Amino acid sequence: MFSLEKLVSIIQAWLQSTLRDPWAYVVVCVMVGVAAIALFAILGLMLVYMERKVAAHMQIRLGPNRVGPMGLFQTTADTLKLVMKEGLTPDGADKFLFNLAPFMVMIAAMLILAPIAFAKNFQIWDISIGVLYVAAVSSVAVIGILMAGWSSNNKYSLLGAMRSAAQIVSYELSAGLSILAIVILSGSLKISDIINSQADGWWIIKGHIPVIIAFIVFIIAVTAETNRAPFDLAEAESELTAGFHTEYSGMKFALFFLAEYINIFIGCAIGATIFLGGWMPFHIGNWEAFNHVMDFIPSSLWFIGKTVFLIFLIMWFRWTFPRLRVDQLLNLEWKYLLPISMVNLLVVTLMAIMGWHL
Amino acid sequence: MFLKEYFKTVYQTISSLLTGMRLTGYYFTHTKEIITQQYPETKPVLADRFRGEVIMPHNETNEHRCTGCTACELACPNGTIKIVTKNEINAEGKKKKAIDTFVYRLELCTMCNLCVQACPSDAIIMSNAFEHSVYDRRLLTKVLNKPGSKIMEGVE
Amino acid sequence: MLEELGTNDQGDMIINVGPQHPSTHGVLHLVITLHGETVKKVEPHLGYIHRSIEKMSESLSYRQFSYVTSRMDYLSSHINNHACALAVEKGLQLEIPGRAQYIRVILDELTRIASHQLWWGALAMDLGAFTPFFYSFREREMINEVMEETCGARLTMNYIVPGGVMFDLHPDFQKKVKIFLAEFKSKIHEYNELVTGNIIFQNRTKGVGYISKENAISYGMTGPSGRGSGFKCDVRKLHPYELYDQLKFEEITEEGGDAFARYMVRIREMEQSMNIIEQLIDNIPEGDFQAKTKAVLKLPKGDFYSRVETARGELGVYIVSEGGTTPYRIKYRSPGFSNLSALNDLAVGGKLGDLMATMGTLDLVIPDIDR
Amino acid sequence: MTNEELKLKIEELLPGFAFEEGTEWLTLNMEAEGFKPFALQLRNNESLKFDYLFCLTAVDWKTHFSVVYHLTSTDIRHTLVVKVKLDKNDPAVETVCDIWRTAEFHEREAYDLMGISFTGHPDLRRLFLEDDHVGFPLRKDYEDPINMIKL
Repeated sequence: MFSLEKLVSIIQAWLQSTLRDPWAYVVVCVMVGVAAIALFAILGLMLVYMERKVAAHMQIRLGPNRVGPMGLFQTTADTLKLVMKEGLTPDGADKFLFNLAPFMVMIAAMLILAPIAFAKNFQIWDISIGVLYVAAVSSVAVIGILMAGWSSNNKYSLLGAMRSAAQIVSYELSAGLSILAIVILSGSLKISDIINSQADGWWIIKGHIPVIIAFIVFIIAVTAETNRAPFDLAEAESELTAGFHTEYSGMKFALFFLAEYINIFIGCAIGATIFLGGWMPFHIGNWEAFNHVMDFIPSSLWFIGKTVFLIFLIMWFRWTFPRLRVDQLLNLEWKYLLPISMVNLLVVTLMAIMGWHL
Repeated sequence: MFLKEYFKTVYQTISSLLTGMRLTGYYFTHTKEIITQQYPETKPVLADRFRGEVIMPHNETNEHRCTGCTACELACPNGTIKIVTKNEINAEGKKKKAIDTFVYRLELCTMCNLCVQACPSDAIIMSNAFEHSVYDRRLLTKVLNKPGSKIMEGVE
Repeated sequence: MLEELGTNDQGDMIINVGPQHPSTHGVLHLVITLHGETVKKVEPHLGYIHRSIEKMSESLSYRQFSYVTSRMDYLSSHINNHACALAVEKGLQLEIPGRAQYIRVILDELTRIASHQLWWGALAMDLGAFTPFFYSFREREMINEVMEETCGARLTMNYIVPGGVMFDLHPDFQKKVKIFLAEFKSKIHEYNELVTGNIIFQNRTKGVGYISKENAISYGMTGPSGRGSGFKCDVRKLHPYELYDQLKFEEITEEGGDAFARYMVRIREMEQSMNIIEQLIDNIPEGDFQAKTKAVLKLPKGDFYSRVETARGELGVYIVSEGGTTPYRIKYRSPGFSNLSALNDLAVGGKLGDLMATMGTLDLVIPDIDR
Repeated sequence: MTNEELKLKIEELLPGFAFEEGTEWLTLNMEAEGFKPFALQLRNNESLKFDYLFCLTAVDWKTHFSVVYHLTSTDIRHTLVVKVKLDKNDPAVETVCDIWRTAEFHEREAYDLMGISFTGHPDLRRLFLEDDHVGFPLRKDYEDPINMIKL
């Protein structure tokens, strides 16, 4: 049966047999880099297409259906259009920061890719502090957004960037706390350990109500951190026209746009890994036959399926809810989500100590 | 008491959000509700009265009903219509006023139907055509009477 | 120097919202002073779509001038035409046939529903929810089709003319309107599920953009915006024209005075409009649809004022006649213009997001303000 | 209150005005002098209480200007039309925007298009046209050769 794990080991064995050791590593690094960038491009295109289709169907429309079969190449055509457009830099902008900002956002998004396990034993870097790394790097993106907003020399951009900073810094807390709940339960920060601890059932199932609460808080926080509606105050097109990327055009705008979708993917991938068992198939206690059937489905499909489900959930939010106001946004975090997740963390700790979670 | 209020708010919030999501979810899963019309492939069916542009119907023998009385020109609020008349000598040898050109400037027209209402001999009507876009605005200035056309017998 | 940087000496930001901005719904230009996110001052700059309709009308005959008013408040173009026709009929002392009166009132109310539907979608869009826009357009399309069939146009009708209406009703009219009523009644719960009941929407609108009844009267806020503050200003009740004195309907008022109250007034008004149409649709009398009028209309010397209730409030048409075939002076008292004048009072002290909710619930149509 | 009652009332309270005959609403003509105190009376008198100015129109009569105020009372439900006659060369009248706030915009509109100056208006600038525009378009003698309005 096909699996990414076998593919990796075949490539590795071939490389090690044909090249000497340092060169093999170099080739592996290059391959990983190319694969990551290719993944980004494809993910971006597919997610934009998916968003447009989901939005269209919720809005009783058809969505893109002219370019290619079922409009599949619509996003490719859009990208081509953006590439051909002129990249304008406004007069009075801080040119260096203005041009750097989209890459900052992009690089931050790329960095988080490292510890994500796409399939069984298919992971770029299984760092021992994986979850901590994710939490730390994901807040770097806000620097890019602040840069973009400030250097644009545009008041809408500045307002959008300030909103975004306040928002991401706040929601980082409850996202972190809800991840911490699982770290306590599984006893490890390492992504592979967290996944392996869910071999006998995903945390969302065996963690009872506290983990479900943590999951809900996490989804809300991820929606906020990725600047998605109903928390898209940084862009808020009816208030700030386009927020922090008002002045961007062409490929630089495309990078922001792409980074938004990559961030959604990464947020949802982390959510899927931590709460829904990552690539771990759906197992129920000691039903051997059932578990065996589930194992037959490739682990990469499990991971993709869970992630796409979470992405769909976030898209569903976006196309249903109105936007919050900026003070309500912060109220929600500091008055509701943070106290809830703190109390929840206490309960989870108690659960872990007493061993109730199995 | 405070806690009760707090949880009540949380419950109400979540339930109101789920109600909205149920509705959008319903439309997401029920694709038969989609109302998109694929425009150039399926043309919309317009009502008979839909006012798209002014036309002057001609019969098979290239005859129209316009006497050139300029009632429509006077009725038009925008100066859309310009009628140029000429004197024609009819079969009995009498001089008679007839139209030379009936100039209609679509780009000025607001489809208010006042000219059609004003016309005493029903020479002009509104047509259903709505695809008026052209690449050259000069094409929007039209002459409604066809070349070589005559006034219909018996129309005064 | 500070002006150039777009700030004032108190460190406030001065921002131009519009003339091209997603939530001004046209070319409204607001210069707002922001302290952080808090609005300190809103100053409208108008005139980007001023077409000088009043001056133009001075050179148009009494049959011609009303078509221009379709372009004022294009969402209630029917009612604008109606106001013009009423003013001219007042001058001519013309009795119009009963059938024409029924047709006019039914179409007025259909226009009101259509306008409120569009407003509902656009308001939700101002607040960041896109989907409601499409749902409201689905139902609005049915009204547009009815209009297209009977009036010959979808937006700028010019169907109501002095003396009656331009054509008779389309044979399918009653059937189509009944289908629409049934359909819309079965769909209106979606409006409440998706937006009215939504907690985010309620938080965004409750207590936002408050104006007291006294101020609303003083600012001349009419229509649903004024009635949201408890100002009983429905012209259909106070100065009934056509059939409105014979109809049973409720004048919707809310006491809240905030954006949510104005929202609720419009939502409930749609139901009242349906109620009015139901009372009329089966009883349209047979007969002429147009009174006999001369080819050239001449109003006697004097001034004539007609008031109607459009979807946005009270529209006044003031004709000063010198006895000729064209009006000497025409003044349109448009509802949007007076409603806009209160915007500064409504928005100050709120957040930037509140300004959008306030403007959305005032239901501003810019060509109506600029004329 | 009917027009007749209103007429008697006003004559009783504020005598010496010329009323127009045969109009839908009670109409009175007056000069610009003494308009402000009269307007204040209309607004504040307990038995008049005109609290809603629903229309403000400026008319160019070639020989003079007039400003027409349409007033109504939301309490007592009576309507009054006040026509104020202004000088041709220097059309000026006191502002009423402190009495009826809606007048602030309507007066700016009248100033912009008809050139009537409302003394005491807090912010009398052009509303629709640019600040450096010359002329007042709604006046009968206004001609703009570039943007022809007449057909």
